[in-house]
Order: sequence, then structure tokens, then C-alpha cells
Amino acid sequence: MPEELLASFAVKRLSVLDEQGNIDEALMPTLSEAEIRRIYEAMVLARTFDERAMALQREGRLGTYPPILGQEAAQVGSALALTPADWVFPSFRETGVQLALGYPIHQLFQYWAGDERGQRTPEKLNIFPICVSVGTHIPHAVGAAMAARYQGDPVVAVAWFGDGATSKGDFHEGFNMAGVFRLPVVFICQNNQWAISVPLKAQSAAASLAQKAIAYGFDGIQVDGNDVFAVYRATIEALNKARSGGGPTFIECLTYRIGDHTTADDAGRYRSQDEVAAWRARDPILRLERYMAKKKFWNEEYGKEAKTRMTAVIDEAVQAMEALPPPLASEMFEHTGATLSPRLVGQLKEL
Amino acid sequence: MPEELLASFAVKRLSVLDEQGNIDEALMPTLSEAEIRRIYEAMVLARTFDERAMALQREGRLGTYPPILGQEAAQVGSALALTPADWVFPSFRETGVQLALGYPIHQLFQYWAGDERGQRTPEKLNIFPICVSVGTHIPHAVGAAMAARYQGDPVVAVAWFGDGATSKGDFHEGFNMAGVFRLPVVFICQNNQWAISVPLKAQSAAASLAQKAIAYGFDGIQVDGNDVFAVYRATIEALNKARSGGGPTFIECLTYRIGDHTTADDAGRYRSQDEVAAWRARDPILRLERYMAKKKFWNEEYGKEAKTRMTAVIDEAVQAMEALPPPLASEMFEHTGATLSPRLVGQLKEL
Amino acid sequence: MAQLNMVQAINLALLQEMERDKRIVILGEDVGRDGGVFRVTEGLQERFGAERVIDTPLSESAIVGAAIGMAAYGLRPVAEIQFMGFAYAAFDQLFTHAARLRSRSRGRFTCPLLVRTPYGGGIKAPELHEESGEAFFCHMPGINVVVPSGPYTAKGLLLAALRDPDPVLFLEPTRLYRLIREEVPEDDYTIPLGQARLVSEGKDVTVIAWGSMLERVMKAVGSRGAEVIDLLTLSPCDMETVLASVRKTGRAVIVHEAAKTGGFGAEIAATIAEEAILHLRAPILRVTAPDVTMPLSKLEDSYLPTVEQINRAIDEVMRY
Amino acid sequence: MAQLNMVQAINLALLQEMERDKRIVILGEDVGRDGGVFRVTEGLQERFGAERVIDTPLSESAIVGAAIGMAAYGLRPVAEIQFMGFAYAAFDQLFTHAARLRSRSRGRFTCPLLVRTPYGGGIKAPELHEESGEAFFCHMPGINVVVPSGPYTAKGLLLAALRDPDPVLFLEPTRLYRLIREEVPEDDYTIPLGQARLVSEGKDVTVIAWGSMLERVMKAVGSRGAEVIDLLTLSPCDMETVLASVRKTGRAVIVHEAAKTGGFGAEIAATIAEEAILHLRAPILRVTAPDVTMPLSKLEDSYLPTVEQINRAIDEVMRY
Ligand SMILES: Cc1ncc(C[n+]2csc(CCOP(=O)(O)OP(=O)(O)O)c2C)c(N)n1
Ligand SMILES: Cc1ncc(C[n+]2csc(CCOP(=O)(O)OP(=O)(O)O)c2C)c(N)n1
Ligand SMILES: [Mg+2]
Ligand SMILES: [Mg+2]
Repeated sequence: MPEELLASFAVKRLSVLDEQGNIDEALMPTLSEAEIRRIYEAMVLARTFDERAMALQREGRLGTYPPILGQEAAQVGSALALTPADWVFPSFRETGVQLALGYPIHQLFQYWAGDERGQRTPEKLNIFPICVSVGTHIPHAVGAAMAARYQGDPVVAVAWFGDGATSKGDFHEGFNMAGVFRLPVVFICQNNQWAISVPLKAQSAAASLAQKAIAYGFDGIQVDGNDVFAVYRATIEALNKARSGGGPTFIECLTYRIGDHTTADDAGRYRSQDEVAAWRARDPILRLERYMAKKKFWNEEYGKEAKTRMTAVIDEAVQAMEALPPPLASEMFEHTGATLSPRLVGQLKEL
Repeated sequence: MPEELLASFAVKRLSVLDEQGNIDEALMPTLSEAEIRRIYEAMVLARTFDERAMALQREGRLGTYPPILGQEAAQVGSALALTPADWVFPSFRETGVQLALGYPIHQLFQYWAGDERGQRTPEKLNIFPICVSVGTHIPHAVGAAMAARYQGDPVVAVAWFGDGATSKGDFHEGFNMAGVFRLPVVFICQNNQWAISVPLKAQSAAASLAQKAIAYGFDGIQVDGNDVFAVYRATIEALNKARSGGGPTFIECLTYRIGDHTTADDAGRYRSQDEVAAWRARDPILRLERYMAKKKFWNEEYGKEAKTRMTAVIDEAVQAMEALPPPLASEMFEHTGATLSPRLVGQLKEL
Repeated sequence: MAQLNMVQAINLALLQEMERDKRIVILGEDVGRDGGVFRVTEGLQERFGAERVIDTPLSESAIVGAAIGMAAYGLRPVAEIQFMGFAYAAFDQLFTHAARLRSRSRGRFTCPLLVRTPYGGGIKAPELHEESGEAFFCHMPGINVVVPSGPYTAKGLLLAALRDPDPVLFLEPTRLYRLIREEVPEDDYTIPLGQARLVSEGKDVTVIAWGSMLERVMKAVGSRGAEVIDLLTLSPCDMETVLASVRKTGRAVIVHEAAKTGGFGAEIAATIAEEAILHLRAPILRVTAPDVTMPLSKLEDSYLPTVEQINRAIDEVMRY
Repeated sequence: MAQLNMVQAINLALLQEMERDKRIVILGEDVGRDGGVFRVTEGLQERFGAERVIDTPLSESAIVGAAIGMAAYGLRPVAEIQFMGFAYAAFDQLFTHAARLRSRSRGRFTCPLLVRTPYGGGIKAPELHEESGEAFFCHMPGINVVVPSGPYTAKGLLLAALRDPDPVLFLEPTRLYRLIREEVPEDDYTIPLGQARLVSEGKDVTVIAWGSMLERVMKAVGSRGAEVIDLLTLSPCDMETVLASVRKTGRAVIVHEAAKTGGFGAEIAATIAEEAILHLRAPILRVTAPDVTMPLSKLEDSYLPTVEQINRAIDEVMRY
């Protein structure tokens, strides 16, 4: 009768690829050389986009932009595990996810240039508009998962968000509902350890973010977010589980925000260069290159060639973006509702 | 490197007094016979108030009322562990807490009769107004704890709420902040296993509510909520820990709502009589009487005498409440702000 | 044709539309097994199952947030917020997301979401159970706000709302739930959103109201021959009908339950002052609750606009 | 006396009042180490410590909710919401609790809480970073809403707000943060809440504005001799000053950044139509944003009211 054990829980950490490029054979997901090249090139594309976006912003050709530098593995590795039918709910720092899933590159530039037409996802993709209000898109993924199950579709809803988002009420309400209904949803936290100037330890007193899943009765796992194979493996497993009725999974990708929060931020005000340098050394692309080199399908030359190809793709997208005619004032009125009320018709005339 | 254990957690359940009235000596809190009598009489008072409130409501002398029948141990046992300096944040079903802490009984009746003057807590008590919006008072307790620490006061803020409240965003945001700042706050969940018609298992997929504390990096414990000694012990320990800088504790009191949700509800629509009967048998007052009888300080006669005394106290409070003059319309204007704006002055005149 | 109260009329509309449209799913607190605290969804879970009439955890923000995801996916969720006072927790989801999804995605994703909630005072319920927050939601481009004034309008407006391609906040005046019985056709009929109803014709004064205040307005005007307009939809509001009437009568009185300052009556008065001022013979008066925190039941009758106050306002404008 | 911009003026007011009143505690996202994303709280954490200038988790509802508990306990919290678009998540805490605590407890507990937030458009920032939701909060009895229009008014109003016994929502027009420099006295001065400022006298038309629109109104009226009123406090609003002016000029134009329908301009127009209509010579015009979802930066100039639109409205009322 006295003080008895009610329940006990374990939280695991998954890593497959170490910094020297060695893998744990037992945990290595089955990926062909071609598939690994595809992952690699998607990461290079993401970085190239990121570099270009930063440059364009400095030149005043883009608005405020949140760099993903350092998070390429956590984004590309998770995104490439999805099937085209799955639904995607990104935050504002998921460029790598959007690119890996084939979101039109010029539209991403267009959005960051302050033109909402960039947010119109092509019909064949199920990617929700970028969510700027931190964490508030999590319930949307939960609802999409409810709808998919109701329709009998083999679809999983996947939401990406940061460590700061785990402090929001909507994170909790969404996670709890996902647990109660055992929904086909996967939650992927890009734990880059900073929410603007607020470090992880000031965001949560928990030893890990993954353990937050315990509160909701489903699995949480931490993965090395700079290890693209670990991220890919954890995501595939979570998607399979979700598709087979096993319910939600929370994946914490422990990574790092190498850049400033956005082009409007100066991280030098609140964190040390050493910390940043230490994480730069853990570059997820470098790590993958080392593995591929060991396996003999990466060398300087291929690296350069891939970078050149991705640069050309980005160049083309920038040109496409800048060739777009500016939006007309009347477009503000177009999608507030399916139809214009008499008052809106009047306001449109007054323009 | 492979799949390694990141962290493990255990959630305990505390019980001291069994249904036959036997205690676990090792865990029994040190309470004198007089103190136990006081606890007992406070529970009898709470039940007597509850019975009377139900009767008055049926006669149309009170408005909608949420009965606490069955939760007397979870409420009185936790409340009596507090010191007068502690701050109290009740939900709408904490009559036992308010009574145990000496809230004027006639004011409680007055409030449930639809007169907010009943919510004016006497100066010597630090009891917040009843919170009707479920869970939204949790951040208030967190803020009070921040303020107490800032002022250097040895004060603990204590919030009571139900199982349904654990699904609210404010529960999460408040708990997370309490963890991050290691605040002197104690969270007491009256898990009566129902949120109106929604059973616990439809409220959360977690094996216990106590384990939700793991998400916030502080301790959570489940106690037998019908065991007044376990509730008292857990609360004392949490308060001491909080006062000595040990941070927050989440106490889940597993109990049961014997009555309807409120006088406006009919629980027969959604739950079985057997379930209710099984919990009736676990009556927290009966259990305490059995213990006291074994220890030779309870017998039928004392039981009757105590009930009679408490009934007289309640009678008096009802008379006091009904002797109060009805509120004046002008009182609506009195406390919207410290002063009346010119517009409000005008509106007051128009009355 | 049956005599139904508003609870029955709404229940019937939900039932019939769910039969017709498999995409309709109901979610909220106590909407299933219990049939809703006002019994508005009674019998629907037995009829359509727990997958379609869903009892959710106590999470207003996620109820609306999840419904947004469902709507975008292709369903037509009907989210119930148990009382309007608890919709404030869903304000962010409603304004940041439901109202803007179509615009943000430039039409790729839409949000045919209906949020139902009991609203308004006069039932002697606990704190926060009698709120009139309609004005907040009328300042959100992208959200429609609808308020029936009886069983007949409730069914027709609800069927129209359930077929609208955009989010609709459907406010059900709690005081009317069982107060009025009306002939409600069994068959399918809709009352288009955005159209006010001319309840009675008159030539000297226009009285504008909605929801439960309409009943008090009718008591007040009695045989005075006032022109009474029941707005039915607050957003988008049928100002054309209001303006045409005021241009004819030259006098306007607006009645609502919510606090005066920033209430929706202000928008109506401002629109009249902008577009029909030359026709006005008298000040535009608003009969509303005072700008105070809504009191508990003992004072609620002093808080809500009364028949006398409405009469006084009409008398006053008639003095000009 | 120094020439300060609004960021510096607010920072100075906070610094000085924190020196004077130990009960003042600042909390919010990035307000400490980083000094706030606009640097409004720069240097305050170094000066007063992390116990008094608190970086919180990313939780708007709990930032306001905890501040309510602090205020009730006896402190004077200053909660920063990083941008007004994120205050929607705190709507429930503000309206259900901050606004009502004094009333619900019949005066036993009060809520001397200041919520600061950057607000309004014109800075080409991302989505939700340029919201103008003031009208929502002007419909909440128990909450004061204050909007400075420059460095001088910012310091004086902030000091007054920090000494007010009730909750104050302090809206800082982001576009003005660094746009204007003014003489701002080093020493202690307050501008009382609830009093509008007559910016320029005129006889034919009254133009009413607040926050960043005042700057555009002044550009528009130039030497036209219009009477310009800067409301400064929206709730409680100094309608006496507005009415006195309109009774004199007979014409009113109201300018605000928020969407027209249900914006605070409606309350001003409605009050004029209720209390000064017989003095009006022309329709009451509102120059506002259209009733659409606020666009991203490329269209924000088309969304916000322009100097030309303000001039057009003045010309139009002058035609009567
Ligand atoms: C609800 C809300 N509050 C505040 C902000 C301002 N803001 C933008 S990003 C950010 C930090 C987000 O941190 P995190 O969730 O870790 O994502 P990251 O930026 O690191 O990718 C903040 C506070 C916001 N966008 N939304
Ligand atoms: C935010 C909010 N949503 C809905 C309600 C309506 N309501 C009142 S009590 C209740 C259930 C509360 O359940 P729980 O937290 O377990 O407390 P209990 O009633 O069991 O004591 C609900 C849904 C409310 N008061 N507040
Ligand atoms: Mg982060
Ligand atoms: Mg309960």
C-alpha cells in the first residue's frame, strides 16, 4: 500500500552517423547510393538557398529572413522520409523542408521578399503556408490527421517547429488531442537551442524536449539533429507507426542555429562565439561528405560539381522571382473571402 | 553512439490510509489527535455545506452549484497543510479548500446565489476569487510565486484545478514557467475522473496526470485523493520543498466526483451507477472515521455531535447570507476601475 | 410543419445537413455522449457515431485549431465552444488562422469552418456564461458572424452557414433557446448570410437589433409603428437595408446586449453617420449594457437593456 | 533637454520609474539579455538584474497571466508582448482576468499591470508583425488603452500608466520608434490618461487620429487650418474634447490604420452621431485600412491610409 511505483519511462537518443563519418551499421536506414546522393544534394541546395537569401536581404532584395544554416540535416532528413500524400505544416524556419519537398524555389524567394503570392502552394503539394505565430500551426496538423483518418486516407500530418514553440499553449493542446485520439501525426522539433536570445535552458527545465511526449501518452525520442541518417530513420519509423495506427510520435532533433535568429537580429549580443564555433565544426553536410567519401561516392570534384549545379538552380529561381510583376493593390481584396461583400466592393473601388 | 538511454523517470503513488482505516505507520504524517479531529470536522463541515447548497439550489435559493461530494479529503487535506501566508488560487469546485481555510461561509453561499460581493476575500486571507474559466488561474499562481520570491517572502502559491484543466494551454504555459524559474508553487489537481461528461481517458492518453510534471522538469506525484493523510503528507512535503527553494511540485489527487457536474447536469446520461456506487463505498470521511474509531477517538456519538455542530454553523451562515440586502444596480459600476470615467459617470446616471 | 424551439431547430438543421453532407463533423466539449450542455447536439452521436460527433478534451484553442486543419483538409467541421466566454481562448486561432487561411495561401487552402457557441445573457448562469463578445469578431476580415433571433431563422441561417465556403461564427442567444417556439419547416431552406430582415415596417423611426434583443425590441415597439430590422448577419452586415430604412425614417435606435463602447452598434451608427447623415432628424441612440464587467445573476437584469430603456430611447428620438 | 527618439524615450521612462519604484518588474521574450527586439529595454537587465528584467519562455498567455498574479500580489509588472500580433494569444488572460480582477474580487485584488507591445504597420516586417488591433481592447471594460504619438507623449504617458492602479495596454507605434526625434525632458513628467491633445486649432474641420497616423494627418493638413486631435488614450476616450471640437467645426474626419469595420473610429463617429449630430454639417468620414487581411510588405503601402486619402476625405467634408 505505501509509496508504490505507478509508472516509469525512458527517453532515448538516436544517432547513426558520427562526426568522422562513421555509421552504426545496425541502425543505418536502408538507403541506396543514389538516395544518399539525393539527400546530400538536397542539403546542398538548402544551404545554397540560405546563402543566397542572406545575400539578397543584405542587398535589399528580400525582407527579413531566418537562416537555416546548420539545420540542413534536421530539415532535409525528415522531409525526405515523407510520401507525397502526407501533409506538411512548417514554421517560418523550414526552408530545407520546403525545398526537399519540391516547393517552387522562386516562390520561396517571393514570399521572403514580402509577396504572399509565394505562399500559394502548387496543387500537387500538401504544404501549409508558413506559420509565423510560433506553435499555433500544431493544432492544424492534428486536425488534418483527424480528417485524414476520417476519410480513410493513408496520410500522415507532419508539423515542424522550434524549441521555443514547445512553450506555447497550442503545442500542449495539440499534442494532448493527438494522444487522446491516437492520430496519424508526427511532430518534429527543430531544437536549435535558441529562441531568438532565449537559450534552451531558459525555455524549459526538462532534461530533454523529447520527454514532453510522456505527458501525452505517446513516444518521444531525441535524435542527433546534425545526423541526417538518424533524423531520416526516426522519421520513417514514426511515419510507419502513424500509418499503421500506432499514433503520434514526437521527434526532437537536437541541432543548432549557427546564424543570427533573422537578418534583423545580432546574436553576438547574447551568445558566445565559442559556442557557435563548436557547432560549426559539427556541420551536418561535412559529416555526410565524410561518410560518402569513405564509401567512395564523394570527392572534392563531385562536391564542387553539385554545388555548381545547385547554384545554377538558385540563380534561375532568383531570376524567375525578380521577373514576376509586382502584386496589384487590388490583390489584397482577392482572397479575404470567396466573394466580396458590398462594403468590400466599395472599398475596392475607392483604391 | 547507437540508441542510448537519455533519461528515465519514475512516477510514484502515495497512500497512507486504506479503506479499512489502517495506516502505514512509516508514511503517517505527524498529526495529534486534536489535529486529526480538526481535519475530520473540516471534512464534515465541507460535506454539510455541500448538502445544504444542493438543497438550497433545489429550492431556488442558490444558482447553479458544483458539488464536491467525495472530494473532501483531497480538498481539506491539502488546504490544511498551508500556512496563513500562502496564496490560494481555487477553481470553482474548491468549497472544501475555502471552508478549511476559513473563508466566510455566508460569502460562499452569497457567491453561489449570484452575488459577487461574496467574492470579496477578507483582508486576512490570500484567497483569489473563484476561477470559472478552467485552468486560466494557473498562471496567476505562477506570477504570485514570482512576486513572493522577488519580495523575499516565505510564501508558497497553491493552485487547485481539475483533471480537465490539464488539457488547457494555460496549464502548460504556467507549469513550464514554474519549472524554468523553479518557483515556490504547488499545483494540486483534483482528478475526479470526469470533466462534465468527458471521462479521464478521453481527457488524456497518459497513464497518470502526475507524469505530466516530467515535461517541465519538476516532480509529480499521484496520491490517493480519498486518503486525507496521503493528501496532507504530499502537500506538506511540496510546501516545504517550495519554501526551501526546491521548486514546484505537481500533486495529482486521484478521487471521484460522486455528484453531478453541477445542479444543471444529469450524470446519469453519461456514466454508470455501478461506477458511482463503487466510489461511494470509498467515502473519504468514512475511511477517516474507521481510523479514528480504531484509535478510539471516534464513535457514533461524537460523529453525530460533530455533524450537529457543523449543521448549526451552516444554518447560521445561510441565515446571514439571506439577511444580506440585495446588491444595488449601482454596484455594477463600483469596481470596474479605481475611478469612473466621464462616460461611466453618465451611464451610472442613466440607470 | 412542427412547432420547434431554437434548440430543436438547430439540432434538426445539424441532423439534416449531416445526412446530406458526409464531410460535416462535429467536435467540442460534451457534444457527443451528453448531447451538449444545452442538448443542441442531442442524439447526433448515436446517429452518426463517435468518429463524426467528437467529444474533445477541454481545449478551446485546439478545438478551433484542429477544426481549421480539418477544414483545410476537406471536411466541414462544426466546432462547439461551450459558452462564448470560453471562445476568448480561441481568439488567436480564429483571427490569426481561420480568418486568414484563404488569404495567406492565396486561395489554395480554405477554411469552411462553423464555430457554434451559446451567447448572451438573461439565463442566470455563472460567471462568463453570458458573454456578448460579437463585436470582437466583427473586426476580423475573413470571418462571418451570424446571430439568429428565433427557431426559424436559426435553422435557415445554420443551413446557409454550413454551406458557406468561409469560416462562420454562429452565435446562439442562450436566452432564446427555449423561450420561443415557431413553425420550422421540416424541409431544406436557407436564409442567405449577409441579408438583414425587415421585421416590421414603419415611417418615423428605425430600430436595429439582433439575437435576443429583438424579442425585447418587439415588446417595446408594440404598436408604435416603428421599423424594426433584425440584422441576422453582423459580418458582413447588410448596411444597405439599414441605410434605406434610416433614409426613410430619419431616426435610428440601435439595441444590443454588449457593453456600449466598441460594441457593434458603433459600426452601424458610424455607417449611418457616414452615408445617411443628411437624412437624419435626430441623434442616433444606442441602447446597450453599460461599460462595466458583466455582473453575476443577481444584477444581470440591471445590466441587460430593458424594454423600458428601449422605449425611452424611441421616445427621445421622436422628440426631434 | 535631450533629443530622443521614441525607443529612447520609453527606455528612459522605464529606467527612471524602476529607480523610483522597486515594485516594477519587466517580463517578456528577449527583454533582458537582448534588450528587446527593438532595444526598448536595452541596458535594463544589466542595471536591475535578471530577477527584475526577466526573459521568459515563449508563452504570451502565461506572460500576461503571470503578470496578473504578480500585480495582485503587490508588484507593478510590465509585460512585453513582442509584437501585437502575438497578443491575441493573451486575449483571454487580458479580458477574462486582467480587466475583471478588481470587479470580480469587489476591490480586494487589483491589477496594476502594464502590457507594452509594438503595434501598427509601415516597417516592412513579416506577417503578424504590423497588426493594429486596438479596437478589440477598447471593448473591454476594465482595461485602459494608450497610444503615444511621439517620444514626448511616450514618456509622459508611460510614466502615468506605470502609476495607474489598473491594467493598461500600452501600444507603441513601431513605425515611429526611430522616425521622430523630440525634446524629451530628463525629469519626471506625466501626461494624464484619458485626456486627448489638441495638436492644432482650426474652425472648419476636426481630424481625429492617434499613434502613427497622427504623423500622416499632420502632413496632410499642412496649412489647411484643420483642428487636429491626438487621442493618446483610446480607453477611456476623451470624447469631451472630440465633441467640443466637432460642435465648433461641424465636420469630422477620423483616421486609423486598422481595418474600417469595427475599428475604434466607429466608436468615435457613433459618439458624435449620438451627442453632437445637430452641429454636423457633413458626413463623418473614416479614413482607414480596407476590411481585408493585412498584406505582406509589398502591399503594405496600399493597405495603410495615405496622406492623399486623408486629404481627399478633408476635401470631401469641406464640400458641405
Ligand atoms: C506566438 C509568437 N510569439 C513571438 C514571436 C516572435 N518570435 C519569432 S521567432 C521567435 C523565437 C522562436 O524560437 P523557436 O521556436 O525555437 O524557433 P527558431 O526561431 O529557433 O527556429 C519569436 C519569439 C512569434 N513569431 N510568435
Ligand atoms: C475554459 C473553459 N471551458 C469550458 C468550461 C465549461 N466547463 C465548466 S467545468 C467543465 C469541466 C471541468 O472539468 P475539470 O477540470 O475536471 O473540473 P471538475 O469540474 O471535474 O471539477 C467545463 C467544460 C469552462 N468553465 N471553462
Ligand atoms: Mg529555436
Ligand atoms: Mg474533473
